[in-house]
Amino acid sequence: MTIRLNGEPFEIAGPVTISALLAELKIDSRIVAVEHNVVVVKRLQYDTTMIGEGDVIEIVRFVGGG
Amino acid sequence: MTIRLNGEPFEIAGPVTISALLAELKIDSRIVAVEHNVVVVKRLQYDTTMIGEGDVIEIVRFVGGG
Amino acid sequence: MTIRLNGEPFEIAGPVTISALLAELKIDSRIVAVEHNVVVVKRLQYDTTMIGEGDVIEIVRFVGGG
Amino acid sequence: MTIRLNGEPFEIAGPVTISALLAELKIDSRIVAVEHNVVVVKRLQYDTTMIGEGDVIEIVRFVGGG
Amino acid sequence: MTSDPLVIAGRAFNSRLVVGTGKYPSHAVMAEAHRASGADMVTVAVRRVNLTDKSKESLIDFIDRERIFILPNTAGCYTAEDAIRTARLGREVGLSNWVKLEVIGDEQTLFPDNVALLEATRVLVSEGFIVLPYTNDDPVICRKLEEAGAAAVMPLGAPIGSGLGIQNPNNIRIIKDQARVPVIVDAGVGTASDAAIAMELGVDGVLMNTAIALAGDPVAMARAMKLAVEAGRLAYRAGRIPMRPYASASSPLDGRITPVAAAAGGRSGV
Amino acid sequence: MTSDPLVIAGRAFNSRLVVGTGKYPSHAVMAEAHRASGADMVTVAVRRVNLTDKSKESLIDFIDRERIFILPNTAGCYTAEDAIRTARLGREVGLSNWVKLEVIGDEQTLFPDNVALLEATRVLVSEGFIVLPYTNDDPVICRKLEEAGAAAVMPLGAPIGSGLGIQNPNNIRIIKDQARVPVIVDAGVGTASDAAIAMELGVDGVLMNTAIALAGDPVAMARAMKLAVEAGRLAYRAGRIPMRPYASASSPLDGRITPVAAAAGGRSGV
Amino acid sequence: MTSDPLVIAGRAFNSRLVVGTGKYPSHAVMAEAHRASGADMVTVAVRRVNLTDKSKESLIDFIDRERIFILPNTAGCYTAEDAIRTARLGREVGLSNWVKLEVIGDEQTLFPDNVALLEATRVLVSEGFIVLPYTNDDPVICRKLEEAGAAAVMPLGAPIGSGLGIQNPNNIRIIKDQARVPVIVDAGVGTASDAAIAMELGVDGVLMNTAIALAGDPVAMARAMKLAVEAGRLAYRAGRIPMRPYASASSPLDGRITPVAAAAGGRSGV
Amino acid sequence: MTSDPLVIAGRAFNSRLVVGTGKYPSHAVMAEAHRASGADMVTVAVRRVNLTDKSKESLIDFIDRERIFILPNTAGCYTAEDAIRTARLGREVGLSNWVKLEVIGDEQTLFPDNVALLEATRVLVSEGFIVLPYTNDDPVICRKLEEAGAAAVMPLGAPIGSGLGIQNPNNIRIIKDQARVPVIVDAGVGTASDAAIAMELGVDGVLMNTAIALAGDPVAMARAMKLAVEAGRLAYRAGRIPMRPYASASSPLDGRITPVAAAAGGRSGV
Repeated sequence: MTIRLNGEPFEIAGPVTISALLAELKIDSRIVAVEHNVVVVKRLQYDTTMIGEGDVIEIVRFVGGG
Repeated sequence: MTIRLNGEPFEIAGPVTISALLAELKIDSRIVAVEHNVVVVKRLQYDTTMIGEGDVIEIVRFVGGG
Repeated sequence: MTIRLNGEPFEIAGPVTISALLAELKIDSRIVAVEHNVVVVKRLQYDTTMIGEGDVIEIVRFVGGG
Repeated sequence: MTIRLNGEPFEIAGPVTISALLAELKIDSRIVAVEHNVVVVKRLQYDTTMIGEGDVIEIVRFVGGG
Repeated sequence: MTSDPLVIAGRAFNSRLVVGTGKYPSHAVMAEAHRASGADMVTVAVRRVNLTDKSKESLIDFIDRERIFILPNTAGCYTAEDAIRTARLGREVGLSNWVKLEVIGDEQTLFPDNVALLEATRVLVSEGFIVLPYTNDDPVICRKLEEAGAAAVMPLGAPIGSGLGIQNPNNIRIIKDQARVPVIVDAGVGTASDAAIAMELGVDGVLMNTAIALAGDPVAMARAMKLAVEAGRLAYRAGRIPMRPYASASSPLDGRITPVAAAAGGRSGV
Repeated sequence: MTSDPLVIAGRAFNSRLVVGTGKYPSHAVMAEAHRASGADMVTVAVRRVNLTDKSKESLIDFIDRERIFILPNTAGCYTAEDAIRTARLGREVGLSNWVKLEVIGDEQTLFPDNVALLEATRVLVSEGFIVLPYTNDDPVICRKLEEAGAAAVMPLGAPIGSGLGIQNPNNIRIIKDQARVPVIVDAGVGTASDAAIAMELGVDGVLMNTAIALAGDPVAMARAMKLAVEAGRLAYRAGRIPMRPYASASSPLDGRITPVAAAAGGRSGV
Repeated sequence: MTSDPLVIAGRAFNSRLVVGTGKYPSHAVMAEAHRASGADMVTVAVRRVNLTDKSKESLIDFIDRERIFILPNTAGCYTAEDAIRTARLGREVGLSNWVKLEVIGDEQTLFPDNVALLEATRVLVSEGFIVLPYTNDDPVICRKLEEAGAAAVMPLGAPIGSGLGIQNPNNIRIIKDQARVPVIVDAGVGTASDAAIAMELGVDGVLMNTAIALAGDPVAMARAMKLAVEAGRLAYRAGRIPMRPYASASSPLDGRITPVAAAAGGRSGV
Repeated sequence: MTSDPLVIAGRAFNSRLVVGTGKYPSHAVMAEAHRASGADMVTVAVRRVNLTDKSKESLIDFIDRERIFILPNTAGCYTAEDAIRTARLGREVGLSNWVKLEVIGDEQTLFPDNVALLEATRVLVSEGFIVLPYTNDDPVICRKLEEAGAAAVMPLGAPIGSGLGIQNPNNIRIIKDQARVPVIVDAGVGTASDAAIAMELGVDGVLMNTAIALAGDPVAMARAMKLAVEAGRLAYRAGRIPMRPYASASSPLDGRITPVAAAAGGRSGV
């Protein structure tokens, strides 16, 4: 299926959980946060939150800022 | 009857029109404006606007300001 | 003879008066001043002040300044 | 005899040396300097410098300043 | 009419100086100061008729209405609603739909409540008012006011009556750079040079009351302000010289007489 | 003649603005700028006649000598002796015994050599000159120059041609407080407000060249400076309002309409 | 812990200097600058993970989390909604409910949109966030933010990264006088004296990024800022001397030796 | 010894802050303030012994001579001759040939008489003194003093005890640019930021008395001045960021989350 990941189209066999997506992307979940369709997802819900066709996902981290 | 005129209680035989009130007060209507219960009254309506018991009237003019 | 005129060597048949020098140079004496060996010369003395070999002459006028 | 000491007339049996004057005044010579008739006196010369009638003596020390 | 008028909402004013009518020693002095200032727009406040003493001479009689346009203000209002009511009353008195809109947010500074000011601007614009809002030197709120339909924006230079002069010239310049409506510095001017500085920033006009009304000689200060506003405007248009930390000679370096030290024989004239 | 003339050595000038004659785009522009400035005294430099090209039009022909008094300077002199020689030459050219005395002590800043300046002032005063020395903003040297017979003292506001404006207003004010001869701020002005600020300090006049001559539009800037000097002078004499950190209302607090929040029934007009 | 900590929302910080993590030459230099600054709170931004290059070293590894509290910001957000979303994401990353709230209203100045900022503050406070809003130097909006539940107010001294220093000290002082929550000057500092000036106005802290990160030597400047903030704080608490236009001698007038002019016989020692 | 000492006439000082010994509430407070200031050079005045009351405790007993170098001044002298006499007396008391040379030219401002100062400098240098002259912010007189053999030049920032801060930073910077001996700003500092500003101009040190001695808490202010001088020095050496009128973002523009307005479906998280 196709989702929108960090502003870009992204192909992934799905539906999948957020945990699975992070694993697929090899991202350490402890240093990021995830937004699913404009709603922040608590870490505890990564295993249970299903991502479906056309969903909008943002994965963010801390970077240098002022 | 008693109305509230410029913030003070005011006794007048009424009901009366705004024109009558201004006449009673000897105020030249051309240099003032009148508010009746928090609504400004157009000059043309002075003769037809009735003031009743407990109404709130403000009569204002221009003074020095910055 | 050779004199020093406005900082440059200058050849002139001499000795001559300041008046003669100004005439030779076609300079209107009314808009300039003359210094002869570091001493200012009054206009009245132009006819009587003789310039000799090696003398130092400065001829100045007004220019734009602040 | 009378001398002028720090701006005031001062009576002392004299002539005397600067050392004697300081002793008379009970002043610790190590923390002051002495001027004799507008000339500073080196410490080594305190024993040999004679003060005479009408001489002008200044005795100074360090005080708070900026 | 001057060749460089101040144009607001299609109306042209000869003078870029707008003055007030408050705090003068007398109405007569005010009238003379108005003449000296050259202003053709003055602000007035809207207040209750004094019912116990109506004998008091009327301010209006001392304003040359032939020459001077009257701009009612909403001074003293602390809510959008009261400012709107006051603006409507002012329109009825003056029969003009212009208003200097003030919604005060703080008694000590008399700084505006920009949230309420924006709301009041929207309402009054929708009712056909020509709104000139008094605000602070914030480019963002000035743009919002412009988008809300303000006919001009009037950022403050310093607190009303403080006489501190333009506290943040950089912000005023930025506001002018961004604005598509006239920018009038309102409040804070203390003396003539303050008015010149404001105009040199490129703004379209200056509004003041206390600096003139409470000056030792209000009439002389009014004339000083007239000249200062014109001077600042002219200087802005003329284009000033750049600043440099060191000097640049005004008189030519060439053609100086030979210094004595170097002069032949070094003869001295001293 | 104005009711508030600048009087130096018994001679009265209508304008408190003194301008230069250097660095203009052309003699014609200079003449127009002089008219716009209203100045009735201008400075000139003394330089060698160009022997190779005497065709060059004469500066003097572009100065309205009917109206304008010519003040020769000693710009470019680095010793008392050369300044004295130049002053004497200037007197012979101009047939006037006035001189703007400059003895420069540093090429980068063109700041005065006050020791040599003092010496030159004494000599020239003894020769009957009316000496107007250009100095820095030092009250002590200004007093020494006054005691040496200077007809006025001319402290700088900032380096010549720098356009930085009055760098040390406190010193300029102190100089004016102490002086018994006219004080003219000479050099440093960059734009109109600088001239107004100088005059608001109480000084008697301002002298400038670069700020006008090198402005984008010298004629417009000349007029701006005329107005700014008049504005600053008027404001100084009128007496400005005091500065305060907080606000002071311009419109009366009494007589405001009852706020809606408090109004009977709280009916809303919005 | 210092005897004079900065306390926000019940949390005490040793340092009144808050620094950023952006624009440093390298993470290593940043870490060293953080040490030199003495800061125990630093700001970070929230941005997308780079999916194409995840090799990039992590910022967090270069922040001493033992000693330093991390304050996520909402930089780059132009609406209340995006700022709220970014704050929520930052909370998930950092597992802290503090946020430096920015809602930008203009790209050129990066000045805040105070209307949206107020809205976002209300929402985030209701969600249990400790909100530190970046705003401008407007006492009225600062009070509204405080009333909306902000844990501190952070007025700007000048545009972010401008290095202009405190443009309106009077407003900053007024904001501090009125506030019942800590006041932190955020943005505008260019060099050490700017930080000292801010603290001398009485504010509780200073937040900066560019002045350190882009200095020629960020580590040295970080230490300079640490000292300047401490100096300004100490000076504010110590109580400065009043300003006076004239001098006041530091050395006693009494006890000076008799001047030679007056000395008996006037014998000279020179 | 610090890696960045202040070196005058071959002698190295750890601190770039020089403080005075006058006007303190007590000798004990002075001693504590000296410690807090970190200064290793202090100025003292030379005055007559009190013959009627010799009991008075001695200033010297409260100066840590192990750590602190004593610099006698010639404060209060109005002629070269009296300054020279006082310098010679100071040398005999202190057995050091250093002197802070003051020749005052005006009682109100305590500004120097630079003509007499130059003369006194020449005489004392010829007698082997290390002369540190107090002068005004005039690059020309500073160069003359340097040429006369001064070991450092000490221009004033503002009148002694005025607390006005550096009145003419441009002149101070120029003096430093031109000097080949150390430049110490002497007098005028009012609070910590003034000292930082002076050091940021690049000068080698700052000398002050009143700002510390008459502060509400002299010891706290002494420490503030120590930190401010270090901060200003570090900032000067680190290299500050340039000033710009507009903003420059501290957080990256890339990688921001998609704004809701643009987000797919525009679902709202608010």
